[in-house]
Amino acid sequence: MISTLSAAALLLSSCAASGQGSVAAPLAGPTVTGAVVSAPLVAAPLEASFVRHEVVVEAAAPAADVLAVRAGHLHMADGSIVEDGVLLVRDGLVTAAGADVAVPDGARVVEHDGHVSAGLVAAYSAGYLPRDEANENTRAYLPDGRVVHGFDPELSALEDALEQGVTSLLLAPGTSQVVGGRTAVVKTSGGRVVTPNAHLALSMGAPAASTARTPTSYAGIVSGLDARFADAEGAYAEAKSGNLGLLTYVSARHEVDRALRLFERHELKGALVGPTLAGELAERIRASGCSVVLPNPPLVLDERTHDAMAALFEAQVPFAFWLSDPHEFRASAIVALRAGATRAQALASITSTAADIARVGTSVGKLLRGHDADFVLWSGDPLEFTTSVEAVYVRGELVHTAGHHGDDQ
Amino acid sequence: MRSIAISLAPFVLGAGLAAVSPAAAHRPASPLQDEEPTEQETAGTESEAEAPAEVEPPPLLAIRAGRVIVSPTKELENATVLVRGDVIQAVGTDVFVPEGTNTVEAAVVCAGFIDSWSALALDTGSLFDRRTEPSTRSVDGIEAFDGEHLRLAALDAGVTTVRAQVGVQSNVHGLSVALRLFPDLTDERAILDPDAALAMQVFGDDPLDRVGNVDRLVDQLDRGAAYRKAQRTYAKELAEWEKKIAELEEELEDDFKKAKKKRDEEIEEAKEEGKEYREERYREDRKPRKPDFDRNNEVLGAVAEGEMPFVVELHRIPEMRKLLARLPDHRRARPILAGVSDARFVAEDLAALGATVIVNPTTQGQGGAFGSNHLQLAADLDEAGVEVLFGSGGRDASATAALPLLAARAVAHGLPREAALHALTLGPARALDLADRIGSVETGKQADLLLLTGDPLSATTRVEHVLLAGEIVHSAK
Amino acid sequence: MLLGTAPIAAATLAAFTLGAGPATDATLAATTVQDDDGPRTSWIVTADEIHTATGRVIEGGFVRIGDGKITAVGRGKIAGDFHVAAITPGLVECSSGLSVGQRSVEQDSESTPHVSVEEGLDLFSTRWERELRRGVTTACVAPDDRNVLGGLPVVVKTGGGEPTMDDRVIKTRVGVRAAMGSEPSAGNSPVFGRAFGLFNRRPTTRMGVEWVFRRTFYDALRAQQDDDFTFEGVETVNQVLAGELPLFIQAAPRQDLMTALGLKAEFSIPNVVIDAAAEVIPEADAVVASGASLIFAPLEFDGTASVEGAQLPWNAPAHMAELGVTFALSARSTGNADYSLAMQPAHAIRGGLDPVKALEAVTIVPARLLGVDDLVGSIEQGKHADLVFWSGAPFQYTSSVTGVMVGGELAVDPRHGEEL
Amino acid sequence: MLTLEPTRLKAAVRACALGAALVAAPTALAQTSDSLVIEAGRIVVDSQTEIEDGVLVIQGGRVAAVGKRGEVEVPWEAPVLGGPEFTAFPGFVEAYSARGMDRANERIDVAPFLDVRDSIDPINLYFQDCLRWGITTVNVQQGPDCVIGGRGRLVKPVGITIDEMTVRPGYGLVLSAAPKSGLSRATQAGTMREAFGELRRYLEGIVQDAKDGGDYARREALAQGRELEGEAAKGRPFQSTASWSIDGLEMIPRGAIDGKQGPLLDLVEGRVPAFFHCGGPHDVHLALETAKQNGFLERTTLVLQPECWKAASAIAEAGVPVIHTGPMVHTETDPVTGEETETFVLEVYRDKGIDFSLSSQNSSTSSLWYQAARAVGHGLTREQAIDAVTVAPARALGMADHLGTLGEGRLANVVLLSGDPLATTTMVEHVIVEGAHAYDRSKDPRNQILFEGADPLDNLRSDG
Repeated sequence: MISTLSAAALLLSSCAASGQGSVAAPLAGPTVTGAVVSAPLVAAPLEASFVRHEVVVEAAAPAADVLAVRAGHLHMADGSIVEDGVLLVRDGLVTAAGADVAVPDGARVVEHDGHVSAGLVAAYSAGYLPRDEANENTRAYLPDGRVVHGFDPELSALEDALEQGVTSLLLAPGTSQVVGGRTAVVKTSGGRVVTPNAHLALSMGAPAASTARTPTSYAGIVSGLDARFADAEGAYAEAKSGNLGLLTYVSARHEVDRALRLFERHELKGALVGPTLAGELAERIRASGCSVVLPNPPLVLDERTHDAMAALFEAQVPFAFWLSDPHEFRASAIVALRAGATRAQALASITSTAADIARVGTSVGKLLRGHDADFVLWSGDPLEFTTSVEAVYVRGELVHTAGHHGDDQ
Repeated sequence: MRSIAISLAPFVLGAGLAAVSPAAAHRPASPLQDEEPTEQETAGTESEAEAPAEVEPPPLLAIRAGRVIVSPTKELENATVLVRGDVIQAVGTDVFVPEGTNTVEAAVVCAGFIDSWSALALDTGSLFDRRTEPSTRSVDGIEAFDGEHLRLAALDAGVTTVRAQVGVQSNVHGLSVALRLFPDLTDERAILDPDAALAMQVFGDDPLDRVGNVDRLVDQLDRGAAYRKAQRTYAKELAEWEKKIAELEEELEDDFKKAKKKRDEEIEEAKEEGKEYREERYREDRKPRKPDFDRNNEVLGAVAEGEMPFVVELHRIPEMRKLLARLPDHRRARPILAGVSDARFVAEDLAALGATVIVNPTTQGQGGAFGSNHLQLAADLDEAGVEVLFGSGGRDASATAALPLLAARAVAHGLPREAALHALTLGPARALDLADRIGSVETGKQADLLLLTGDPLSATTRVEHVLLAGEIVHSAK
Repeated sequence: MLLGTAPIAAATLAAFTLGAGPATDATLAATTVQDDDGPRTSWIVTADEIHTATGRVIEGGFVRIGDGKITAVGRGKIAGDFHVAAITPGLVECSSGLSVGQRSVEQDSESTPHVSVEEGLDLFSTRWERELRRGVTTACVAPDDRNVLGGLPVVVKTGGGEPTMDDRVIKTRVGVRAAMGSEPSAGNSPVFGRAFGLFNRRPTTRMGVEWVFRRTFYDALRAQQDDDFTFEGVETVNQVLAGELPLFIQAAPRQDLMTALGLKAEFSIPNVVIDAAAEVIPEADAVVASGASLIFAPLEFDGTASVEGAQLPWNAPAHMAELGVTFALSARSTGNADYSLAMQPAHAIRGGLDPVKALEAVTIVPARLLGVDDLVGSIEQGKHADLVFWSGAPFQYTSSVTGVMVGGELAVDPRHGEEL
Repeated sequence: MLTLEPTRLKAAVRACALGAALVAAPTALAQTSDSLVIEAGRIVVDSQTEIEDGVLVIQGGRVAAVGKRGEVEVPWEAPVLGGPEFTAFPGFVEAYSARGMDRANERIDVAPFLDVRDSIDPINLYFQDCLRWGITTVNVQQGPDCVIGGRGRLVKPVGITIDEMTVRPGYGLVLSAAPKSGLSRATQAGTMREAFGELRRYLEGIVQDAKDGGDYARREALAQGRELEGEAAKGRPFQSTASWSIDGLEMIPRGAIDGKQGPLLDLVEGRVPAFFHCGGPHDVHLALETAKQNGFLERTTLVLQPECWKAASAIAEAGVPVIHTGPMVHTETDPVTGEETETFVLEVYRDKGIDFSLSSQNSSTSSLWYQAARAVGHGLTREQAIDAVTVAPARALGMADHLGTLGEGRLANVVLLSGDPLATTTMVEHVIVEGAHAYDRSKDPRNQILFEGADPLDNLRSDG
């Protein structure tokens, strides 16, 4: 009873939070919650999101609606691991998680002696939009473009990601536009849009200086952005104020340096996507308050890349990995572990930290009361190569079980 | 194999003969083995050269481990591995270790990993040479002065031996070298076998081309077999001829006086009759002609006779079916199939044939009907009873270092851990005729060992030390 | 940037130029402080010859460095940190040949005089170390010659401090970069050519290049008359017309040289520097008359400049020196050690140039052309401690660079001859 | 002007080609007097010996006497060249060159039957440059783009026919351990190995046939009842330090050996020096191993690219001389950090006690004296540097008694320099080749174009 109510409160606040983005957005007539904004985009979530409200509002529900997962090892939001933990789910949301959580009578129970963690979250993705939908090549600046319009819930790549335990991912415009538009966070199952309006996406990398259109030079990119942020309006103002996130593609170190200088000039901060050797500038990045989303590293790092990564962990810069080949996604976190990240840091880089960087940390990526009940049953420690996905749940529903195992009672 | 090892005695770092002689020992003798006695002496003296060393026995090294993975299927708790010189002298839980023996501790000890399909330590030009032929030797393409960082990365990951292969863009790649990753590759101990296998591939965009290529490939084996046959026949005929001529000469010697007398008489007669003397023509059987030497048929012959295995890279069903159909022509040949992206469809046939396959357990494989994820492939084939080896694909030198981790990922897809370890150690060692020297932690084998901080397949395990021939050649930073 | 000079500098200078007694050696040695954080930037270096590029050569002297600056230069035997055969100032590369890639130039128009290359820099590139190793401590970086008027070059230090704009860029708005010849037109095609992309743009020929140049300057003149008329970069062009900004024009072959000089006269541009100069001897009179300065293309053994195949005989610098033309030598970004900036003076000397002039042509003269002669280009008190150490008399084939100091940091240690 | 721009180089070249014919050749021919006296303020006899205010007497194309003026008897009728302002220096020796030929490379993998005689081009600009740079002897060999190449030739850069230029014909055989175009290290090694395997099987074959023939004849004689007089050996037994040998080769007259295998047989019997190209340290190992196994290590000289320094210990062990080509400083980029390290190659060779020569085959196609000067710049001693362009190459060519110094009895190849041999401003003023005055800088049109900015077109006009 109490739990559900507070859950509702939490939920509403989180909706409000994600709603703010869309208020400023010139698109989408009805300025309501993030969930509803997603409605015109995808049919299914529409009533789903309403159902969600009703359920919450009419308070007490029979314990039959409760799903309880008994986990041998339960990975908590704070990074700790609880032995023989219990995860309680109701109405698609986490209502409780921890060691001494009582399982209500009549609740559906899933026994899993392996590990259970939050569903994996990708703070950046490539290849999860239909082909040619990522780059609006004819325009260098498209601040109000919304990548969510390119989101195709039926895309088979989403299914592949789901099978590897990825439940939420960020869709971003391609890197060949200086300003690509708004990023969105979507679920890999059910075509649900978590937010259509997470960041304003910039690219200060080489592809943005293309000879196909202007600008063709770094100088051109910078002067263009300087002009837009100097007396900022619309999306630029939002990004400056922090209502809207800022996600910037940079690759080489000089591009990172260039971005940080731009940020300094205009008091901006956000996620830097793509800088493999960012670690060599770890201190400056930490000082700037930016986070980093790294490309999937190779399984074996050369000495230099290894040291750069280690420096990043050392400096406590928030980091995540991008999602291209879903098989490499969890492997990236393991590589980070091998490169010296703590177990908590490593797992967070594909769950909670990733969610924060994607600006949906209040609804996904953590097994925390009021968060979406997206979680994965692992055959073993998710930070082992020998471990595999056994089952994936999204909003409390079993959406995938592995072929040769699969043990959902 | 001897004939090859000798007629193609390697130049590179002059290591060939020393390395090949032990390998030759357990291989069927070839009809040509006596061709160059001089060379055999050289091979002999090489081994004698080691003899004086035994006068003063080489130093002992004892490795005490919480766990010794003797072989993929056999493990010992709290055991000791005793190494004398370059050889494992004893392994067990109650090994006697003499006072003052050098001792190292390790959580886990296991045999060095083998990448049975690698591009490591080769010169790029040779790796992608399109003009290679059966007799082209990867040992000639070894690059000892460059790419050291990649070799160290491989040691760091526990890979101690690779089957390196040049010419990966030609139909017939040439001869593989079994190479131990000594940090200094000019060290002659590095070359375990300069003629470990013959490697080929079946490629082409059009399935018909590929099937045709399988035919061409097997035809080559036919040619090799025919070449060997011709040589045997020649040897036989020559012996007979020489015997016959020897007898002939004897009787000619005996009859000489008679013949001389006859000749003189005939000359007289001719004089009297005023005719000129015509001496009678002499006839004898022609000496059998020696078949022409062909360096490529030398190799193909050895393969057809099963003196060395041959590796065929192929990926699609039609060519696999075709190969399976034609292999029975060469019962003695020992095929190893590499790549085999779609092998799930023919898994049973492969199992029936007792074939060995090399799988490159990546997520970026050769594509094909089953997509590009080969992590699953290993598990499926193993389940069907096919012997699976792991290889890094033979194109990218940096891939070798990732192989052990990929093996672990294959386990995540259902491959039993024993099978995974087998595919990295004993499996390739046996398939490449190296099992007498490497592949497991057993008495008498070379001490190519890994000292690990934990389970070999765990992500957080570090390779603390790598031993090659009993020497610590690499240690984790 | 490193600031200020040790207060005692003046005093010590006075003291030691008067020839130091052994008594004061101690005090001097004592005052070489080592700042703990970061690399050491305070030294005393002694040498048999110090070529200061201020017209004097000190035989048997010392250079004292404090906090990355030169605090004293003098004659006399004193206890130093190390001794070398000869010292020259750090070399200054003033040709724009150091290409930083096509993304250094904004190609939305073939005339972008106002765009600075600053944001196009990659200070992390290993190329700077390479230049440093060969004695170049200061270099001009300009946009690639894809445009007729490419924009504003900057002056960077090749080492010292961190690879950041603050530490490495010592001057922006150095001048305006222009190019004659075939480079700006290369790859362009008529409008009906390539459908997509920027390359269906003018110019496609030498005459097109000249046309774009003249149009830009005429527009600038028109803007001066007509207040309603203006265009991007007009201020920059006006600064050039007013002589506040030098105009660097690349013009190697004879006809490009004449085109450039013609334009200088037509618009009476006060301050013009001919870059990659080569075929100047046949047009010597015109060069002298124009009052333009020159940056020679690298002297190469076959007498052919690497720029547009122009002929460049080794006596050209000597010839220009006789005629009193101001010139600098350059190596551009040649990878060939035989043509590096440290070797160019030797080639010019072989061509008959006076060694003193040769030294100045790779130090103080280019520093002046770039407007940074107050910071670098000679060994004088207060300037950056950018020094090149030589195994023998500098600019002889039989000697070479054994060490390099930039901003007081030993980039290449002459004591081991290896990088630190 | 516009239309002319692309052709300006050709123009210059044409002009000079003419210049060559006009300058170099005639003086060479004109020089008929049998003796010549050279006076110089300084005579550098070799890197150790110098004579102040010396004279050098040349007779019959060789140095008859050298010494201080007054201490040497000077033939009264001999013409005198030089003066106190000059420094006399031994003619520079180019230990190896693949230039001066119409096409330096042959496509056939193994072609020992070739001879550079057929491709040397006497009016090639390279020989002109040689004179301009004071190079008086050139070892012209086939280019490196082969497995086993043809015969080379020692020439002087003087004369308009090859015979005129020849110092020593059919000299040396080129092999390459560096992969030729289209081959890789692996296939190169295979082809190399097969070439010697083939030689060996060829020899075994003809010997076997001879034996069989002999046996047959004997049996025939027995059958016919006549005495057979034993045939005397017509040839020479196989004499080689190769790891393999051929019995009964004496049965074969050397003339009967075919044109492809003949030169190779000479090679393995050590009758012809081998110049072995190496592109990198690995090639060095292949080269040394090949030479060792086939018995011509003693006659082998390695022609090395910079990176070969990494195999210095192997070279030192084998004790073979080397000729360095390419830049003297080898730059290596770390594949991981991208950092560059530089190595002064010659220093490594010196410290390992390897006998090395310099060659002008260099990134900057510059002269030998320049190479020597730079070598000093990088840390060689003056003596070491001078030796590397005079006596060392002479040794490498087995011509130490004829070349490399101005000692008495040596070929009279003399360079008159305007100053110290290694000084930046020194020019080659006169060159005397085998006693003939072959070059005079004041009469060199190309020099004026390259270094004094004369207009090549004027030159063309003046030349006709």
